[in-house]
Amino acid sequence: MMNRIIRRIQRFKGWFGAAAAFCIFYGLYLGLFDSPPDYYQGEVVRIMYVHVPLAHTSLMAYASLFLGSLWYLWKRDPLVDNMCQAAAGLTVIFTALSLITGAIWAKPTWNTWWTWDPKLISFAILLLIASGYLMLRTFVEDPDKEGRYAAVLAIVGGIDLPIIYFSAEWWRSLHQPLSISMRGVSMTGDILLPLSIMSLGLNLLFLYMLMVRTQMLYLTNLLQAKKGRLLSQVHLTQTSS
Amino acid sequence: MAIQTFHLSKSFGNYRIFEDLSFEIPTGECFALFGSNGAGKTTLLRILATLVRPTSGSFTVLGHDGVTEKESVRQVTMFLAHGSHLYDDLDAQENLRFAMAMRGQYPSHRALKVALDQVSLGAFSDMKTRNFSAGMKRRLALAKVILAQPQVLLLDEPYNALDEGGVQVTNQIIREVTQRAGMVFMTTHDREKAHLVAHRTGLLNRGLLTFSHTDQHPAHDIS
Amino acid sequence: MAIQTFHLSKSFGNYRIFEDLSFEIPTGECFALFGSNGAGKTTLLRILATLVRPTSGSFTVLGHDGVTEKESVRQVTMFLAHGSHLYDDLDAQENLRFAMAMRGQYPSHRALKVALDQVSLGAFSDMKTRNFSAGMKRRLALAKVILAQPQVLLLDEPYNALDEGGVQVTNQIIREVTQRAGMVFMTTHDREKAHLVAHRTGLLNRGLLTFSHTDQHPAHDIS
Amino acid sequence: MTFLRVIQWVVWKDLISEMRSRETLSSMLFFALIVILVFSFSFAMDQDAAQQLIAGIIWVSFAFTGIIGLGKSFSAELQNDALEYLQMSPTPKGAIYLGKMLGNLLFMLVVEVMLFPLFVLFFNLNIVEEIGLLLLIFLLATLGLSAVGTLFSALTVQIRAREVMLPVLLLPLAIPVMIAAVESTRGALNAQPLTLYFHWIELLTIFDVIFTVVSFWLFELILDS
Amino acid sequence: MTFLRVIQWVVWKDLISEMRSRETLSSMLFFALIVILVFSFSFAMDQDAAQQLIAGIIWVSFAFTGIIGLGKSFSAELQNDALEYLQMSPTPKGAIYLGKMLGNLLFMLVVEVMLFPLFVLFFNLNIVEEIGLLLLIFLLATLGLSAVGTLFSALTVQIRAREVMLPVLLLPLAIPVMIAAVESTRGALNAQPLTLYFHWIELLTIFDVIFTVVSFWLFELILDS
Ligand code: HEM
Ligand SMILES: Nc1ncnc2c1ncn2[C@@H]1O[C@H](COP(=O)(O)OP(=O)(O)OP(=O)(O)O)[C@@H](O)[C@H]1O
Ligand SMILES: Nc1ncnc2c1ncn2[C@@H]1O[C@H](COP(=O)(O)OP(=O)(O)OP(=O)(O)O)[C@@H](O)[C@H]1O
Ligand SMILES: [Mg+2]
Ligand SMILES: [Mg+2]
Repeated sequence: MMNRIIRRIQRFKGWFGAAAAFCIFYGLYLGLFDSPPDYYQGEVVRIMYVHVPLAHTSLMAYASLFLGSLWYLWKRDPLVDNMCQAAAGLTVIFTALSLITGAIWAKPTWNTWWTWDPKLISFAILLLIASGYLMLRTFVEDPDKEGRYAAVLAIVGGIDLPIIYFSAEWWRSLHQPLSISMRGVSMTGDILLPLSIMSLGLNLLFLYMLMVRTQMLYLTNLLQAKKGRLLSQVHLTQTSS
Repeated sequence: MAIQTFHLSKSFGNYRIFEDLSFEIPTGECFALFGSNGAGKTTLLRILATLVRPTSGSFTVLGHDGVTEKESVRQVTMFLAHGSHLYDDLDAQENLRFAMAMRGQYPSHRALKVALDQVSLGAFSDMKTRNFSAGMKRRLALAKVILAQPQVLLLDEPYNALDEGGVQVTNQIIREVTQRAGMVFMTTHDREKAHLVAHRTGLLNRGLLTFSHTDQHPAHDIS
Repeated sequence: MAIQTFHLSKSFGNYRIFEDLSFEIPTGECFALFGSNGAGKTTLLRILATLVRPTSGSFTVLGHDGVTEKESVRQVTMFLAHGSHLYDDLDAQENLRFAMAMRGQYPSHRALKVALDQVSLGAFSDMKTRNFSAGMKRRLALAKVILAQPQVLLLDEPYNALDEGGVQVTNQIIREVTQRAGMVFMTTHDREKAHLVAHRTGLLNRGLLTFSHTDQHPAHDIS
Repeated sequence: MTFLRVIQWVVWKDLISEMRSRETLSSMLFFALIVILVFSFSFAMDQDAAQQLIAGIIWVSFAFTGIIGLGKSFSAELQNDALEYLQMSPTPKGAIYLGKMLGNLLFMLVVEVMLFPLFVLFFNLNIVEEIGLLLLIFLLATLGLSAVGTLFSALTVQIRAREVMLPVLLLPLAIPVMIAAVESTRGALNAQPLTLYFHWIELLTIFDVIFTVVSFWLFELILDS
Repeated sequence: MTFLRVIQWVVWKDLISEMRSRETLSSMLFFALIVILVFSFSFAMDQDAAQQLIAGIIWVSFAFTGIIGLGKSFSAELQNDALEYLQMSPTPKGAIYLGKMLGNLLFMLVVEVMLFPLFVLFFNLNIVEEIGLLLLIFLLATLGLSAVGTLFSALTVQIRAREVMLPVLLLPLAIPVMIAAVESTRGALNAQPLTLYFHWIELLTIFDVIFTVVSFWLFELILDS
């Protein structure tokens, strides 16, 4: 059943791609050329139109990984497992990009590449968990166990992330050595519109990439199964001789 | 039927071991599976022991489904694999007691002693198993079977590393299981020894399983 | 003499395995050692392979002293133990090449192929050995003997896990070694298979070694 | 009840093995000793900073030491494929989890109690008044570590590179425990009023409950086929 | 010459295995990442102290990461009792030592070169002018670590509790190397004149020579019966 739904959605993935491209281009145009520079930060603020949507999309990516893992443990559908693997890869990419753009933004504004803000801590740990997930998958010998173990990790991580965020926030409110607030930008309409459009665009892009990548993993497995069957044939003739 | 399989197949990733195996083994029978190296015998046993999930197909053990009702299958099954499943820092007796406790059984001190004597390890019951020789570890595994009295016994190359006395003990245990309407499924390369106890033998070759009968007669009628 | 021992004894701590073993095995002979589980067969082999030092006594291999001239002994000896000595991340061919390089031999690509074909692993020469079955690993170890052509071959339960084809290959290798005036010393519990190739057999029992002859005739006269 | 008896037997087995080999405890202790030495070495020049960071140092040492113990916990099950036996036995897997977890908790607590005097000694801590409270904090935080840690020990033991994957997977997830443990330990060491850091103790309790339940539930999936 | 060829083959075998599994390098990198995060986290509040201690932090991270790699080096030889084969082969044991040692040196250097930029990033180091000198220091100190480390890796792999005994035995012995490495790295990072810390580099060289020769000689005893 699941397979059919996913296959049906797959057929429309071109639309997702097109919509994503449109939103991103339009959002970039609005953000980079149409919106005013920030009163305090000047033109640097424009990186926000990439940075914040990237951050939102990485949360979205991990959420799909989390839900997909629950789903996989329930149904044990290999296609869902492929989707989880795809989602994890994308989580790593989007999280890393949002951290990098953030760091680029932080250098001129805070005069440092990095600081221990709760949000940054949580995202750094998100990156660690997601890359740990991918690493785990490469280290499992037994293909039967790969999906299951990975799903267990994703679920524990998903439950832990909010707790990490809260504990980091409490911790920070306790110490506060650097009086830096993330809310250096006031959210007026000029900003909100391109920001939402970019967010929408990147989320659509994520969905599009998720579909492409899932399909790719699925087909690779299929292809290897074919190759494996040939190998088995050779093996069977060999051992019986 | 003690074991029934329905279109069982197994591949590792993309490497197909066997496909579409359907067979049944009645209670009271000892079945010996032969097959060349790498044929998939161990893999089949591990599936029946619920250690590995079949890629497709299903099987039942004494009527319990092997995928959905694992716990019931495990209750009646025992599998002696290549590894001896011993903890090196426990002594022989403690190892037995722990292994039985994990099956929900708590044998008396006397029962333990009897079982150890039966596999000629009585003198070693208080010795750590760390430095047991290959054959002594196998014998201790046999003692578990004596204590657990499983209804379905799976054996992977049981005669490996055993001397003549050990082989006799093994065959005696096998006969005892079949006589109380249990079932034994073993793989081995040693046709002579297997023919002494097996009622039927099978050959796993190119993913196909073919059967033949031996001179032995099943302890119980096939129902 | 290929192997001569003088009053060899071995204890672990204060646990005496055997004592005062003196025997000799001529070149051209295949000798099979039997003995019940825990008799000390593996321990004896490991001493002869220079892996374990005897508690007292000494031995020579082709005239080289086993304790003081280890390197010369190792040059002519090869020991197939229970472990297959394979690296799981190398493929079959690479494993062979590395193992040979460690003995100072560098076989050609063709020689490797011939050896792999001889143990029926030709189709697997590019496959990582990680998931080889028990018997496939044993076969690969046999391929090492084919390549290395050792003069003294020590085998610990060589028929374990091998199917009939594998047993034949093993026996063929053994015959080949004895025919070129080498010597084979094996332990096994499988008298039938051993009697097919062994010229003499021995029984290790309570630390004593007793010999008997078989129907086989040594390839070379005892010198 | 079978469930409780299985827990008992698993703990018994681990304790007996440990009593015979003294492998886990002695390695944990020795490792901890070295970590402490390295720390006290690198902070030798800066006593003030050390006082500041002592709670953090304590918990970093405890965490790394705990990981040593956790790693051994399931790699001991690999000898002679013993884990396979547990997998194919009709034992309730949750009971095995709880047994292993209690064993790990015990080992870690023993080591912590033995190490703490060393910290007092090496870093010139004032003798603590609120020792009972401190022990409670140790208990709660260690429970949290061993709850997730036992799950991941079982998971990583069946894959390659296991000695490394355990800390790699566990440490990021243990961050809330670490922060809460450090903050409440700091509070207790500095004899602050309890209300100032009580919420950290609450956080520890919540974490313990959530992750014991979640791990208990997920453990079955890891041992299963 | 056989001796050189054995070295070659041992290095070849370790490199091929690593290329296939990517186990050692990726675990070293990941572990180092976590160590760095823990450090930069615990020094977050105290940027000045961090700048002071950065050379020490770098070398503590490198040492622990190296120990991970060293541990794996010989535990890889335990699969299927492969070590037994090396022991009973007529291979010159010294060649095996040098091969393993070179492999370890390579892995450690690769990881160090990949990690150093992270330190620059996380601790806001000024871009270093004397990068060549720094690399030389890394090379010399790492050679020292891997010379003793390979010996102890072979020793501990054959005993129980090996993951722990390696750091326990190695770290105390490595203290001179660590001190010299830290001092000369500090000098290079702060762009001090070379004469101020040249004696540390000399010390490193002397250690390397002594340790390599001694370990080369002792290695045979460890592999032998
Ligand atoms: C190392 C540097 C930085 C990193 C790693 C980083 C990371 C992040 C992350 C992960 C988020 C996502 C939070 C969410 O979606 O709720 C975020 C949001 C945001 N960041 Fe950054 N950031 C950095 C620097 C900056 C700087 C310098 C500014 C501006 C002064 C900034 C402004 C914002 C804003 C306005 C948001 C929007 C969401 C909100 O705070 O509610 N960030 N950043
Ligand atoms: N390292 C050791 N320390 C102490 N005792 C040992 C050690 N190795 C072996 N033993 C003991 O030595 C005896 C002989 O062991 P060995 O492995 O040589 O027997 P074996 O004849 O090969 O038996 P099998 O046929 O079962 O393989 C056994 O009782 C064993 O417990
Ligand atoms: N986990 C695994 N991943 C991939 N392939 C595997 C795995 N386990 C086994 N195989 C492959 O499956 C095949 C069958 O293995 P199996 O161990 O079942 O053989 P077997 O019949 O028991 O052989 P033997 O008589 O040598 O013990 C082998 O070719 C092996 O390489
Ligand atoms: Mg098998
Ligand atoms: Mg033996």
